[in-house]
Amino acid sequence: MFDKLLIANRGEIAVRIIRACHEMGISTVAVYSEADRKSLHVQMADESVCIGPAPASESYLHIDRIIQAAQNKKAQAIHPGYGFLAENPAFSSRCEKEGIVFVGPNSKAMDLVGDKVRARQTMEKAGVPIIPGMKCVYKKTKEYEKQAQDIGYPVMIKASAGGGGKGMRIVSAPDQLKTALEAGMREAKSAFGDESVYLEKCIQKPRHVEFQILADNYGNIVHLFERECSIQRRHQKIIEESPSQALDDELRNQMGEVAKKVIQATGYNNAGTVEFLLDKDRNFYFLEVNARLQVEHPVTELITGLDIVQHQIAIAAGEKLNMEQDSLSQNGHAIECRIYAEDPENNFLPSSGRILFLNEPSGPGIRIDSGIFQDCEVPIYYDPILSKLIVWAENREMACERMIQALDNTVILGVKTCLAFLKEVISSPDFKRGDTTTDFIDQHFSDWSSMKKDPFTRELSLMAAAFLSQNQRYNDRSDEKDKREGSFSPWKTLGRWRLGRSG
Amino acid sequence: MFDKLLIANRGEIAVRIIRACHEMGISTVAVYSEADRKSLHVQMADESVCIGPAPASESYLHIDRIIQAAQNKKAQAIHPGYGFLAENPAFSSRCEKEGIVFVGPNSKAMDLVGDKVRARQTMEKAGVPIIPGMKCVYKKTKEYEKQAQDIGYPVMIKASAGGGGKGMRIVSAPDQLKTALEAGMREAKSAFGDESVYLEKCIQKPRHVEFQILADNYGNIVHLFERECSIQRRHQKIIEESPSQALDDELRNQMGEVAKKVIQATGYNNAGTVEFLLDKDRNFYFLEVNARLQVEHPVTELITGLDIVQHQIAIAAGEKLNMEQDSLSQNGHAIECRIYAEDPENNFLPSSGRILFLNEPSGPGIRIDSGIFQDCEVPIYYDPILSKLIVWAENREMACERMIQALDNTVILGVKTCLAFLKEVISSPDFKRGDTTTDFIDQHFSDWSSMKKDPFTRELSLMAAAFLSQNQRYNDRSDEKDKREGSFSPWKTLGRWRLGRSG
Amino acid sequence: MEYEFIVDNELKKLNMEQQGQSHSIHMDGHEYLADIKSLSPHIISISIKDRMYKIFIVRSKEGFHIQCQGDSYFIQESDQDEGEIQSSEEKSRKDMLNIKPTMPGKVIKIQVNEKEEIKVGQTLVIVEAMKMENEIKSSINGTVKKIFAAEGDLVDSDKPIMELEEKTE
Amino acid sequence: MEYEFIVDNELKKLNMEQQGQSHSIHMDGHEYLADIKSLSPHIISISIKDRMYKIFIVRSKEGFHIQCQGDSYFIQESDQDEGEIQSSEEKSRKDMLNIKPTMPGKVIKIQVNEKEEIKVGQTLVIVEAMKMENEIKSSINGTVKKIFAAEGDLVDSDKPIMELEEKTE
Repeated sequence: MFDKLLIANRGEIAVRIIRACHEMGISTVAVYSEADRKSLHVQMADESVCIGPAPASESYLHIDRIIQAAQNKKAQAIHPGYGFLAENPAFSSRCEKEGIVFVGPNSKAMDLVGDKVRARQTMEKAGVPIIPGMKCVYKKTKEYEKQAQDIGYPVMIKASAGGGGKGMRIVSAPDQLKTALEAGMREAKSAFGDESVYLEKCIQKPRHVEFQILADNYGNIVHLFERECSIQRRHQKIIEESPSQALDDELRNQMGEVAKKVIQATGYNNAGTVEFLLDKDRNFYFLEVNARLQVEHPVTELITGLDIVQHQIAIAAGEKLNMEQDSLSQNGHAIECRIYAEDPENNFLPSSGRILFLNEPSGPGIRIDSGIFQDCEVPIYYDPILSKLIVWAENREMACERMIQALDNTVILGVKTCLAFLKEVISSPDFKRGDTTTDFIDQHFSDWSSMKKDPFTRELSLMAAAFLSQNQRYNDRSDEKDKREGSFSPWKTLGRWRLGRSG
Repeated sequence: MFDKLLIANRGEIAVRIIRACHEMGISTVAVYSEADRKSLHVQMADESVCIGPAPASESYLHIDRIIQAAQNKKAQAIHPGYGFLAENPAFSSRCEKEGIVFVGPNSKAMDLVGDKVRARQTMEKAGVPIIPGMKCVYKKTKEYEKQAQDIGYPVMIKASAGGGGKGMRIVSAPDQLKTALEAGMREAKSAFGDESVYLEKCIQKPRHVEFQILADNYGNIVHLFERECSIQRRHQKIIEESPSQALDDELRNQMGEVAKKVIQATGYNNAGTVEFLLDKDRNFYFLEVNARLQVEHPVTELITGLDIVQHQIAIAAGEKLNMEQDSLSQNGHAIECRIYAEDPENNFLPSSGRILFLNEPSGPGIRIDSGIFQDCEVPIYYDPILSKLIVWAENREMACERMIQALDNTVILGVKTCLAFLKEVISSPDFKRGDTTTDFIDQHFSDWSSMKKDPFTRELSLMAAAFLSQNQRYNDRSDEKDKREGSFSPWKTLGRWRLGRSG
Repeated sequence: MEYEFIVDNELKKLNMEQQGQSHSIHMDGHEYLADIKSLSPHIISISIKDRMYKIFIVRSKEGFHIQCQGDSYFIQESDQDEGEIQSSEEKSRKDMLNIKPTMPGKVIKIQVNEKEEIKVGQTLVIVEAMKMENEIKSSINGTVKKIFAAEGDLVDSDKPIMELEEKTE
Repeated sequence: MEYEFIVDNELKKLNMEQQGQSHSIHMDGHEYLADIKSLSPHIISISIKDRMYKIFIVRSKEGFHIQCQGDSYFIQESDQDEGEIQSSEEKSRKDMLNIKPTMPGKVIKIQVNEKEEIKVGQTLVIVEAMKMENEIKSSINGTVKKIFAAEGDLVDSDKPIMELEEKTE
């Protein structure tokens, strides 16, 4: 096993990986940009190295500086998290060249699955069902226009190099194609450093169902069942769950076996996710392989009891998978809500600023993977995910109720968040019924506005504001200090007396 | 199912029960003493009723006032939590008389198992192995002296009416018996309102192994496997885990079946715990039935995936058990640490005061059942349990590592806690090896002192104090306000603009 | 005592008087008798008829940031920002002419020039923040009066990027 | 700048000087170059040679309450409590004669009377707090000089319940 590992990421996922390392007895090196000196991941790691200015291109995407930090600190391995360099084959092959273990797939497999277009070709050959669409990338708008015509509108623009909704656009008519292509390419460039995009047929009202995979370096592959991630806004998942309401054991086994075939056909190792679209007639299509740890991995951890990050590290260290497909089972139901700093009333535009007050829920079946703390700054430079709230319960109905309570007990003041929105989605009859397709938000919540707030909570808030105006004692620091001093201080009487002994 | 339930308790367990009710759609009524107006459970319940002054005898132990609160609020059921009136047959039979459902065993069974002496008689008849000792209660010290002589020193004094270490004393020689009896009787009186005590043979170096039971109102009984609770100080558990390192499947099944026999023999229903002492030769002795939800129930919840509180309420509402013994299994490993406001360097004397700063850990496999929040007061009147930290992991080794990390990330300033002590116990080679007997603390940690602190953390603390002395800006409220104002405020620009729409 | 607050663009008046241990509150024709306590610097507990409500609150110079039972509010004292109480229409009109980003970010592309004629729905500028692009479109027919930012500039959320002039027909 | 603190009954001297973005610290013959930042009013981050340490700290009138990597400290400024720096022996001597409860609680039983002779190990008083009884025993041979509390009284942790007088032989 490694002695020391560098985490080439920030935020909640860096914190998650550092926790796993500490539990495994592995020393951790965090890297950070100048905007992140005070961030949580920097504080939690054993060592932290500043790798450059705030813009990601000069820090978290800067391969040379990250490699250098690893070498200076003698880290034997690098975990890339998700986003940034996680699916960048240049980075993983650079690690290989420098003799640093990359916690993820080998660069050849990453290269293959990362090129969404080549991956589609490979899948077609292996007999895996794929969505009709382009099988190579072009340079000219004209060629895209012709392809779109052949595929038939509406078409989907997708970044060849990555996922996460970045660069993704639905185009329903020819006259929107050019602008959408340009925007998609710019976003792809900014997110992945590669502007290539391709077109696919738009499947109507699909569910997004994906299978988590673990594959060791010796050809052993297991799937850890599915996650359904149909609830998306701006083509980005916000709510994920397992099991999916759309799968029965037969379909689950069938898709799971196809997912393993995908991994085998691409020579993929370590943790990965095979994404499918499932249409209403239970046909499923290969979408892509996410060659990384995913944001929603905790959902699978809760229903299988496996620590995916620890298994990733063990696999990277050359250990064999210590489980068989038949020994794995899904227990209960898990749901994840991503808590973003964003404004659901304003098309989910990101928000930034200082967290003025934070309360995180706790109790049975509640897990928080958080990247924030009270008084921390949420910088404008990076993905606005603050934390993830994941609940587990015996069944889906109980999990929904638990999530609603947990969201109610999550308080974040100072930046806008999607908390109230998430609560309404989970509480909606359609969600509770399990009628979840990728157009769910557009269909049911396109006009959502928190202005439908309870008039009574507004009155209570006004009372609280009046009370605080009247009664400044808590805002007056000296008075607060007095209150504290008045209370009993255990240190005043530092243990001279012992119970039942001679004093 | 009930529409409304009253919780006759306070602190973390009241919070736990309120959460369960909210998830089940049941409205909650909290009761509180004048010392608890600002306590967490009062804030979380749908309604809260003040039932009297701070001393428990005038509030949480005051049957009339609690019954009246339930009647005024039209609560159909009362959950007593643990401690206070939880095992008071007068209370449960009063509930029965008033037509309020008591969430716990029927008063007849409670009466029987609550009288430790009669319970011992019943068990002996049913063929359940019991510890040699008194089979009835006496009035005079003389009679106890004679009994002690017959049993043979060392003997254990135990409260006839309750558990939790209250009233318990080990007496190793005749001349200590009288004082110990008096103290034990006073403590028993104060804790349970009944001063009766009895004597048992002291089993040397036993493990404390208990079985969680669920029994519905129709004679269906399952056990939810064991918890080992050998790590105790002052005869009170502080660390609990499941599975026990001392049990194999054969012994587990055997003890589980005996536990179910105990429940059957006493006509017990609802959730309960059958406690055993297990000696080093794998002999086990019935100790007592805890006729209530226990502090350590989360350990069992984590390894079985069952929500014991919700099942308690369902059983009380007349539902049938929806599980069979064969369908239950133990998954992974769970450990609980009780976080008390107490001073481990000073014989675990309770501490009280204001929580000046609080940080609770989070992340994979971590559960917090908490009764506190930052700036709350810990009153001197009640049991000093602040919260419970429970971890789950794939196996015991991983669970220990996770607990150590979680303890490190738990910060409580303002009252003394046993955090550092718990960490040293979990980290000790003996604990890791699973060599856990009820004399563990006395044997390995009787001289524990946190003065063995790392000199470097002391230097860091001094630097922080110097920095704060130098740099008062955070203590100067006006300056802090300035900082906040300087940051971007999302409310300044309350949504007029919408992305991709006409502004 | 009388209080005037602005919340959700509305002016709200409230009267609160200490009455023994409790507060008597009048607001919008409603009357409440409430027991109000600070649980901590940022948590206030309001008890009305045995029901307890927890209000999370932080006061900054701009106003009160509040969350109550999942609902978020931003409340300003009305005397603090007299000029702010303008009709919603007036405000929205001003916003239509002064193009600001909804959040701090970087100007990626300016799609128009000064003096250029523009139509409703035309994209004016693309701003990127947190890896997302946001197109700001015109909601009027008219001309671009003045552009204050250049491509590549970091812009703040409350400073206009450009000013428009409406065509009067 | 020079600082003097009392921690764990020891006097500690520390010199801290700003040096660019960092602080240079001398203490006990050790020298550190540290980057010190406030993460929040109660969290301080100290970075020394790429290692970051998080110190949780609350300042009250009595001193600093601190937790650092699981270790708890209470630190007092030495000038604040000049009288407090007395030798451990002297302090412990005073404590032996002034019987205080270790925590606030209720006096359950007073086992001695004023003027009564007492021996080492003899139980003087039983105090209950949080449902636990604590016997306070004498650590001297002598007499009870004065009793300040009665059975049933609520007593504070820093006020003596009784005063003893040592027998001088």
